[in-house]
Amino acid sequence: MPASRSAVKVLIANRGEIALRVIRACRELSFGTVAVYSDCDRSALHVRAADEAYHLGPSPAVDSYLRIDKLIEIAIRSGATLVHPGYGFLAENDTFAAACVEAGLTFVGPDPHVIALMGGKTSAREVAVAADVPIVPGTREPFDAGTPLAEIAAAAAVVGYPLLVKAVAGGGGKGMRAVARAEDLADAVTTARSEAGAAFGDSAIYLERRLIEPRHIEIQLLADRHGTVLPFVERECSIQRRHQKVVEESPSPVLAPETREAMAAAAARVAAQVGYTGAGTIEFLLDDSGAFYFLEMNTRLQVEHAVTEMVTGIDLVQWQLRIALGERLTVAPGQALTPRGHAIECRIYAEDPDRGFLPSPGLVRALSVPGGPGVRDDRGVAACFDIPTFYDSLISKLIVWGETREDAISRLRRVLDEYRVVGVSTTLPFFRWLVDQPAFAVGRFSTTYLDDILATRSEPFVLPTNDDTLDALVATAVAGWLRAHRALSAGGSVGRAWRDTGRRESLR
Amino acid sequence: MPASRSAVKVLIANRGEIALRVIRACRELSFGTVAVYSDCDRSALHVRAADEAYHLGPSPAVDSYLRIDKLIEIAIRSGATLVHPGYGFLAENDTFAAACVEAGLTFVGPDPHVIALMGGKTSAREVAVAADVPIVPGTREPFDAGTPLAEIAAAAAVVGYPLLVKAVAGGGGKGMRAVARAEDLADAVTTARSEAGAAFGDSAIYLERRLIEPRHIEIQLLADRHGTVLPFVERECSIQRRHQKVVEESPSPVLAPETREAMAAAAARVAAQVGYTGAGTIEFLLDDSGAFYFLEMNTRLQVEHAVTEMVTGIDLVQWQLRIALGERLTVAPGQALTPRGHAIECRIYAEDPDRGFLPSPGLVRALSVPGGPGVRDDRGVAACFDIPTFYDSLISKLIVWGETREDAISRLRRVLDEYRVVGVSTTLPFFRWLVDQPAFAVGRFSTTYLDDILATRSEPFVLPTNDDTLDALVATAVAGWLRAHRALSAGGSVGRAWRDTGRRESLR
Amino acid sequence: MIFEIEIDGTVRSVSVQPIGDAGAAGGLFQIRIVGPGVGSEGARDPFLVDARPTELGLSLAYPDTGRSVDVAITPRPAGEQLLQLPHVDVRAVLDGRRLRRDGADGGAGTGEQRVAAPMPGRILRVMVERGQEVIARQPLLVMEAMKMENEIRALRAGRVKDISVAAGHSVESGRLLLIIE
Amino acid sequence: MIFEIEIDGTVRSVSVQPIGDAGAAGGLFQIRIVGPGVGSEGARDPFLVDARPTELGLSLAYPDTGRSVDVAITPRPAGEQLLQLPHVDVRAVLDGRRLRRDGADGGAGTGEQRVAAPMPGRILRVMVERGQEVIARQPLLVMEAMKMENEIRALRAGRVKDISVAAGHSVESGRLLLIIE
Repeated sequence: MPASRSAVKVLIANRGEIALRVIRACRELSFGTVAVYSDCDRSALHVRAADEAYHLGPSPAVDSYLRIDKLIEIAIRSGATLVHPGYGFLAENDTFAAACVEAGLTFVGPDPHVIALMGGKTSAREVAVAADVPIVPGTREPFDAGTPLAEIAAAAAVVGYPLLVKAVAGGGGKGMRAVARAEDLADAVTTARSEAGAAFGDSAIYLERRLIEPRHIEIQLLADRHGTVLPFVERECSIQRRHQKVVEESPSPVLAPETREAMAAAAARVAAQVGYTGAGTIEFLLDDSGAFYFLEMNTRLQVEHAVTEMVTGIDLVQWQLRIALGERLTVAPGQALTPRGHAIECRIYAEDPDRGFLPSPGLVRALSVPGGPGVRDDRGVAACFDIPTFYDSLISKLIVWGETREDAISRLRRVLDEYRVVGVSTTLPFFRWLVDQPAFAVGRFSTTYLDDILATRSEPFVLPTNDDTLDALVATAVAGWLRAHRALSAGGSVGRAWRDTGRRESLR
Repeated sequence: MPASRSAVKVLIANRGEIALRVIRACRELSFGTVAVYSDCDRSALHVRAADEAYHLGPSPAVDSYLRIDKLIEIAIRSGATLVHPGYGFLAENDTFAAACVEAGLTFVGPDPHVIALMGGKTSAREVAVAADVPIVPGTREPFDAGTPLAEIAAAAAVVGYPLLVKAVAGGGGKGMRAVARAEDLADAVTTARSEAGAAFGDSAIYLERRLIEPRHIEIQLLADRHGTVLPFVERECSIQRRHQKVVEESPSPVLAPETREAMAAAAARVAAQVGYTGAGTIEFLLDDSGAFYFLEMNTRLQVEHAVTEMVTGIDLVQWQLRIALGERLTVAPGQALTPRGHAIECRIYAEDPDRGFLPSPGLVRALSVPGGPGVRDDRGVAACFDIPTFYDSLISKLIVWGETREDAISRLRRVLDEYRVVGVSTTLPFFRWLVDQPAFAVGRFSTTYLDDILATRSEPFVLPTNDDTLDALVATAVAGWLRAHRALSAGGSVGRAWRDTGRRESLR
Repeated sequence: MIFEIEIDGTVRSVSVQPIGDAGAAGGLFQIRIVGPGVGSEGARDPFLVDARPTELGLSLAYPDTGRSVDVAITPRPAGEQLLQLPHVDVRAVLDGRRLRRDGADGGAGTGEQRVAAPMPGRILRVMVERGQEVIARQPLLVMEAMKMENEIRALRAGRVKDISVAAGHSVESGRLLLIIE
Repeated sequence: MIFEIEIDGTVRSVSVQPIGDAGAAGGLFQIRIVGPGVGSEGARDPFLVDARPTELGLSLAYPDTGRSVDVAITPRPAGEQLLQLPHVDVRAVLDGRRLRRDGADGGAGTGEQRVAAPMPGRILRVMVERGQEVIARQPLLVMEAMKMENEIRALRAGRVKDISVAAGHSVESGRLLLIIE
């Protein structure tokens, strides 16, 4: 451990659970922590947990978490020397990384030019090809906003249908459209361009062959500034809704050991090719023949990094920080590649799964978090916090560990029932349904599994039993009686309404 | 997995965190769960978490959790087929185990005669000798209540001073007294007899040589009904206050690999000697020469079992239940004996460490539980629960895991600061002090370490910094202002007082 | 006290009678349910429940069957209650006030559905026309909010009576979007 | 508003002035402390704090220094406040009411200590005599409660003025045990 550690101070340019995750890693390394917040996040958990906290601006992200100038100013003012971008917001913005470097700060991530190179979907594909890693067939050059449709259509015919229209600057499913037939191409191009333009300020797109029922499998890696690249056991992220990961696990329930080795080696080649440093992830698609294709690289920490931590015991965020400080990776390659047991993560959002996963932000009146063996709760929300409407509505990443995948699923079933987020609809009922699906139990699913089900499904994910209905009737009636007798009118979950009303009103 | 699992229903004859721990294991095995409760435990977490809950009787343990007749009656009435005793209460009571068997129930633990044999301190020592395991020099036969002091004094002279007077039926430091000189023997015998008589209804005692600065090291084991005995990597439990374990960890920071192997083999021999089944623990004292001595056997699950689960990945409570159902142990011996990383447990009690660890039961107004990597929280208390004065005041077992002992301590420091139990004094400040002690950091401590420090210490364990005092002043003043402006008067932690008052009054 | 409680379109009348010293801290209550029979205890009339307030809502224990269940309760506007049970969320409406209500999602029972914006955002597409028949859960319009496209769906079958927004409109939370009769 | 606050025997006067729209939901306050100087912000007079209620108590952020701290607050009888900071528990007494108090532990400040039973239990041993001088933290008596022997200690030095229990007595919580002057 370098002697300088206690003098290190880290600005976390993010919010919510990931800001808290970074703060925790800093504390364990004895680093100081600086949080930032927008108007609506003043009493968010990450602000409360940090040593210092500074106001960034109004709630919309463009006025706060995306304000490079303010972030740099706060870093300098607070005496922070490292800047950790988390994921999302500016995490893959090379301008931000460059601004940090220019201001004399250490950006916790790869060099700005590497972010730019791997962030461009087409340039990243070129890197993969150069590193001798197979890519999904598609167009090499991006089509900018002015490219006529006819040119795109001609290229589409070469790539072949079904295909995907993808934004060069895209991510998380935004600016991506599937096209089954040539006649649907024009619409998809228009929508993808407009989404990408609105979300990323860049409406350039490209085309890619759509594989049939592929699995999304990705390789986490760490690379230090001394040439060591360390690939990890894979994560399986095929359970997706509209290209957004919903459940992630490690290891994959299907990957053959030799495929794991080949994939890890391919990921390491891509990272070495560009002189990558820090934590990053290479995403692959695996087809039913066992062949895999480079999809893209995420030049940052992933939401789902915790499943890798659970099966390897390696703290990825601590290593991000240590690598940024110039330390050498000392992890044995075998430890990173050999999973111990099985970990599964569920992303619990404030969304109502029975209304098409409609966001349901609002006040979390109380929280009951699962405990006991084999459970990790990375939440960004505390009781009495009003989940803002300005950002994604992630409440918690719930991660379970079991000796086997079957054990992990049994445990997941248990902890999903223990978890209670009072006052808002969450995706918990959806996960309670998912863990009982035979396809999930045996691990037989592809990236289209969930969307296929959701397209035809109309009943609620979990139906109340007769006993549930009775309990609901009894609880409603007794609560009504107690309220009439003032018992619940100040405290517990029932009585906070008037205070919350007052609170919201005064925030307007 | 036997097909019959979903028909299994388990009565948990205990309360608090250990009842919840067993409920969690049952849920993961798809077993039904039956909780029991005394008057003051009606809204305790274990009651709320179980499928079924039955009232036992008034709050004093003799009227509730020690009522064998009521427990058997409830087990039969509810259709439970297994009875799990947890730890404490009736967990090592062979009469209870026998009553279960007689009622056609499966007691989750060893056979009644094994409980009796290993529960008697002197008979247990005889078993150890027969199994060729060294014991601490001491008297072989118990002295019952009527034995004249002179006879005991004569035996004491043979054993040699310093020595310990120990209750045959004792445990957890109760009925145990250290004697440095012959002239103090009479007092110690009187106190030990009276404590043991009051606590266990049996005032028989024996004498044992007191080792100088020994370490308390113990071996967990599992034994199935088919002859397999599986010893685990050791637990180090030398941090004790008045013979009560306060911190436990695995592995020990000092044990040589060959000592571990010899100790594990010795533990397995003791278990095999008596046809032991289920989970049990052999406690040893390790002297400074590396020699170890059999101390006693606990024929039940230990409080500190979780540290073993954290470093081996093996779920001990699930195995207890599976063994009780006749399943065969399928764990590889290497997995049980090879720790992965390091785990440390702190027992967080509602006690004020700055007032001689005086119990401070009362209403827990709010709870903030640590999250993130490498932390397990086994708590038995929820917000708004009034910690009863009738039982021990354990709030939570906080367990951390790290790749190394040093990592685990860094993490422990982080999570101790995250943990907040609002409204009652807890032992958290004591642990915050302990993790910064050089002796703890290097693992140089014996069973007398803590008592030696506490004997001379008079200042508080953690002193507020100037910033802490400022924060306390500001918070008090602003809270006063907000209360005057009614903002905090209904919700959060400040405003619940009147409701709680109402609640307590109506419970009287 | 007697409450009219609607769950999933079915209205039952539930009477609550305290037993002994039941009061502010909860206690034993006698329950009588009039309406379609339901649940393990529903067969008995009346039955007992031991109910205690917790940090989440209520802990219920039924002395006759031994069943124990932990219910989180959130009152919402117009008598709606969100009941979060260990495995499932249930919505109940207390004293039929939902029928008189004109905000939010329009309810799952009978009568007019007044579909309101669940959050602030922008209308991207309106997928139905005035006078059109819709089935339960049919997508009505797409809103962009919280950086995602969100489909607003019909809760019950009906006919679109009125549409008060068009694509491109920015709407506040609670703004009436359309009415289904 | 001005509050007299005692911490660890030192009384300071703290004035709280809301700034702008600070109110029920907290906000910005101007703080002025009269008394022995303390803390990073204490050097400034006055200084600002942004304080917001949370589920535990208050989140404080000082705009001048950037410091952020999360404080849990529990009011106890007679103006005592238990403040639980991330690393340490602090006891404060609001508006000097501790001096008038006659229950529990007698306070850490000055004046008479009225030592009361912290929980129901049985007195095992009384280790001091009337008239005896005691030092801070000296054991006074031993109580058996919650299945453990518990030492009751003096909070401050003083002289034992009166002892109202003897070994073998069973006492209720709050029962006066002895007085130290």
